[in-house]
Amino acid sequence: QEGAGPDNGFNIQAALLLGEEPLDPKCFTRCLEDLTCFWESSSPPSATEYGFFYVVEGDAPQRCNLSVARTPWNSTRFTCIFPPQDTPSFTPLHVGAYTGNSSNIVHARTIMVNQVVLLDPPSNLTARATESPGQLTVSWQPPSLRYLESSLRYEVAFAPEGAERQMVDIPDGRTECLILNLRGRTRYALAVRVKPDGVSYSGYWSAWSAPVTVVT
Amino acid sequence: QEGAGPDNGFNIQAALLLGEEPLDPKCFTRCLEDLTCFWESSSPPSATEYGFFYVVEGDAPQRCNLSVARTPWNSTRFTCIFPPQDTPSFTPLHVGAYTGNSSNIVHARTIMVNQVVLLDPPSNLTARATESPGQLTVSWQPPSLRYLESSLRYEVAFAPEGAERQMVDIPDGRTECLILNLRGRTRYALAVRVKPDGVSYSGYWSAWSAPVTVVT
Amino acid sequence: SPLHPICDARVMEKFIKEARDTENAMEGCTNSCNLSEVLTVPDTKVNFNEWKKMDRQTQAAEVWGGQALLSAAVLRARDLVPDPSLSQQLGRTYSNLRGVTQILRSHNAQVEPALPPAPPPTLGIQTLAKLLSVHSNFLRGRVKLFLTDACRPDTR
Repeated sequence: QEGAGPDNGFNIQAALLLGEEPLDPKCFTRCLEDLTCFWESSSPPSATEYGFFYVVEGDAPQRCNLSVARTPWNSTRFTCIFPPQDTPSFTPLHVGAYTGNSSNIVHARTIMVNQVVLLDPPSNLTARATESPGQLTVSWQPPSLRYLESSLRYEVAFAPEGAERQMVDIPDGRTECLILNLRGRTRYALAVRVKPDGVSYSGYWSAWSAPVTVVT
Repeated sequence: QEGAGPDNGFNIQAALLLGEEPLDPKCFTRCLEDLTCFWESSSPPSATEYGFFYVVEGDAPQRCNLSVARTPWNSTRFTCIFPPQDTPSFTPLHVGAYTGNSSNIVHARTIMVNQVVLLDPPSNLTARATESPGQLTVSWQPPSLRYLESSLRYEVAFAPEGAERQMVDIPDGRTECLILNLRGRTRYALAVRVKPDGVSYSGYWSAWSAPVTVVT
Repeated sequence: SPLHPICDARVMEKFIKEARDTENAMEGCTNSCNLSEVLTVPDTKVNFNEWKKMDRQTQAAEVWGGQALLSAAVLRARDLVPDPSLSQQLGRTYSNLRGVTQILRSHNAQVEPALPPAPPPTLGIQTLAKLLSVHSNFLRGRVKLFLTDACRPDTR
């Protein structure tokens, strides 16, 4: 089995998680109907010796076929893609990796699918100067997470060319904002990213959107 | 048995439904604990010849005593007021009118009580000019229905004296809004109405609230 | 580990909207949507006059029992249905129902009442269209009502 999406997309997501999530295996869902767990090892034992199990609380333990791949940063990645019917939200899910015949547990965690959400970045980012000087109206499209748009929060990063970037927090699922007090007649670069708001759904910041530049 | 509430109140509700609901009999609930069905006829057969039946899915058919009244627009209205123990929500309810001994079915429908909600209009509508010119903050009380609280949407209508009215949609159960870009120093008339949002409960727009006027 | 009580209305709204979408998708489906056996599902009828008078324990027992019955029926339907895309759809529905069960559990709906209540009414169904309609109405009705009451700050 291949990794979720084209290999490069998965590498980006893996890189994000490797940065943000200290525990192994790292797990994430992109739209709450899928689940992927993986871990990376610089000097792994023979690939065939790793196994992966999971227990949806209330069910019998299950095994998962691992796929093995080499990463761009020269480590080995072991990935389990869960069958869609075993990704219930709000339900404790125990996952673990072992070597030998499940005798030596190498990694173990308990997660909840609704708490490991890693979304696609927002799209169609647009920024326009307004009539007032030093202001920009910024707007974007949310990632397609049906019926949960109001449970998202965004972060917009903006910086004049070559200068230190600033961030602004956009809560409540709003997909537009007005930035004030910017330098006039300056070229700014902007990008936006998204994350669940942490109330019932939580997870990791998405990758940054494709940046846009605009002159105030 | 008389029509629900004072006769004039029922006439208003009937008029609303006659406008919005093409099918007969027309049915509505005001607070989910009641159910009224009626239809109007300009040239009815002898009133005693109409009968009304209903079937809650899974139960035996029941008859309903019809009350007959003359409407202000010179037609005859036949009304069935359901007994409180027979107002089930979230299940198909088959209703029908017949002449003779149930041999000739004149009207028939299948409804769900939670989908024919006709609320009282919102109350305590207030509108104030703000510091910025051409703006009004508008707020109102929601109808007090425990289980419908988060399932309502509103529509505010506003018009300068004697001019064409405009509408603004207020989704998500919010009970206030800010209207911008109005003419300055003009007298506006406003009114608001309410309807379930269509997800778990649906139905018809309520009557308009009592209007208020304010100068921007 | 017990979940803290879940009262975020947006969670149930998402499950209810997805249930409605699945119900609408099944509406026109005939042959491939007939089940080879009769499944027992909860009766979704709610009389608001009666519900208001019910004590919390009886409401919990009705909701919990109905939820268990419905989950079992959806799981069985998933295994009975030959069409893989329908089967997958039912798998997602089952997954959502597991989430709802956890939400009910977070409000202790699973606690046994002191006196066992009368078993809640059920009906037998044999089409997917009816199954998904029952699913939709059960979530909008009994489940959402129970949670609305459980999440109010004032005690009943």
